[in-house]
Amino acid sequence: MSLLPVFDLGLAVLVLAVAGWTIAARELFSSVVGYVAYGLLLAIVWVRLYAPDVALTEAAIGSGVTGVLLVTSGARLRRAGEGEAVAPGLSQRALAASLAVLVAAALAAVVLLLPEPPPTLAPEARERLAATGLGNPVTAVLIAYRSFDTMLEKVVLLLAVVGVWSVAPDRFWGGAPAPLGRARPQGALLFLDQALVPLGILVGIHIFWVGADEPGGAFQGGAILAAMWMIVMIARLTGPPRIGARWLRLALIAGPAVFPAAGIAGLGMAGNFFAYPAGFAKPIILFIEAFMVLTIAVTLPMLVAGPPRGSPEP
Amino acid sequence: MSAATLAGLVGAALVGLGLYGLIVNPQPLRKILAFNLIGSGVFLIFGIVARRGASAGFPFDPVPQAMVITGIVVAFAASALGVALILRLHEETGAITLDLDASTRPPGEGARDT
Amino acid sequence: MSIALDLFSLVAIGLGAFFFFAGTVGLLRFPDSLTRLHALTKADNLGLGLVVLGLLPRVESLLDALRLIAIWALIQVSGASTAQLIGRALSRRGAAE
Amino acid sequence: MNSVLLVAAGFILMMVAAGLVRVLRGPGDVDRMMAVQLLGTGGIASLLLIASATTVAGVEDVALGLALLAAFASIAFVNSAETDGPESSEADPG
Repeated sequence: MSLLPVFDLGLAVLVLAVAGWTIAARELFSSVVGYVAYGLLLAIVWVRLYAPDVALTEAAIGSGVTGVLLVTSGARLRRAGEGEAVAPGLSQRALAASLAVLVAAALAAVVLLLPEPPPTLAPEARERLAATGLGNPVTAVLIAYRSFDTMLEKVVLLLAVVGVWSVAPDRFWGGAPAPLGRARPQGALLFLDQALVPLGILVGIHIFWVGADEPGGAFQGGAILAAMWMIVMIARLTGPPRIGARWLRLALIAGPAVFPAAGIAGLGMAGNFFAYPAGFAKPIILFIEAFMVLTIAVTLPMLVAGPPRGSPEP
Repeated sequence: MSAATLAGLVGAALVGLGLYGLIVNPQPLRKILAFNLIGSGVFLIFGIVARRGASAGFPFDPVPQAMVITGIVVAFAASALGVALILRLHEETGAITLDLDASTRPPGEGARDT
Repeated sequence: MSIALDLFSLVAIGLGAFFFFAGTVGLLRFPDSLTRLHALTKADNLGLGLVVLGLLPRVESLLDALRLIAIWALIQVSGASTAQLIGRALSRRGAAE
Repeated sequence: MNSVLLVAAGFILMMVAAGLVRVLRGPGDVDRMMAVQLLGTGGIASLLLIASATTVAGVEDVALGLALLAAFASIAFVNSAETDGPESSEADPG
């Protein structure tokens, strides 16, 4: 196994080189291309850190959906006309570089001086894992041990959607965001949609479902479903929905609403907010997660689609 | 040097690179991209804390890993909000930079919504 | 038996790696975008296909084998379609010039 | 056998990463995109090899997700690289 360090070193150099490209590239587009490559490499790094759950999230959200967000908005900006932005002068660059080096060096020192033996919560997580009925400790942390964090994170997503919508001019309120794709999609794109999307939906649900016991879970499954919906929108098989649509509003609040409801139910049934009654933990967790999947699958594409651009009349 | 330490150093370097890009790149979308680089560097450092915390039969400490997953989603939400604000700013003023003194192109068709 | 299977794996994975090599060389050395696209699709389909083939004898369950094949099939479908899309984009750009 | 798999994984990854030189050289956005697509496929191949050589559970699912999303990024790129074509459209506001 002495080959692994060589592999790791090569990977590290690659990640840094590609990250440098995304900063140094002249145009937004080639920079974003670099960022997508960077996300792919980072997913491999996460696998090397024994974090397949994070690798999946990074691949789906960090690289995939963020890349699409930037490239779509970059195209919208470009369509509206180029303008010149003035780059800072040499002295400012030097100052920024020295600040960056300082921060990086401080962080590197922290990394090298991390306490030994390392503090860990893994034994605690292991101890109570049986009570949750789950096999994947990361899912257990997300939905059971630190469920409050995850609930508030769903609220953050909701707030972000409200924030994105609220920058629209008043007269568009309730209308639909601009379509993501071109007016007449090519045949190959339609074929790809028909072949890929059904399979993608299956894979998304599969990753959500196995997330209870193996790497995967609501975030990753939801992000894959979100990507599938975005592919459908890019092929213009369907447009972004009107933001006033009732089903959309319900889907957006499903996750953040079911979560505290389960918490309060725990108060009644097990005597504590977010306590899950013994023996029923796993079904309740999967129930909450199912709504989380729905909310993530709907929220991410709406965030990419942006504020409403059409008239509110259906 | 272990794989975890190496990844941590990469994370530190990524934060530095991202910080430089955030300050130096004049285009706001590039700033958002640089901000995401900083984020992923911080996540990597979380990741090595998780990897070092391997015990009790797990090859990692699940708590920092779960935080990273939450963090990636929140970082995306923040990016999306930032992008929406930039596009709106461009529509309103025709500017593609946040620098008010910088010479910008006169408002074009993007200003039609005002 | 296991030696034969290992040998099979080795040969298939080695061939797959060779096609990735060929794809990269093509991407770097070929003179224009359409020929580079040609090199790329070979790496996509044959390279990954052979690696998957080489890994098949090593899987532990039928489900894992199916998952490997599904990965390859996905790349086949998406590789072929995006090659078509890229080719169209290139020819339209060529026509515009 | 495992070390052979690792060598193969490293070789493939380094190969497709060398292809990233195309990202530097361009000349067109489409060429850059192709390099990233090659990286995606090569990354999946080397992930599968690493998964087989080391014991990290669930890496196959990561590869499966990457395989789905490989097309996703390319589609978005072609879509937006092409928007200035004759068929470019925008929902007409108002």
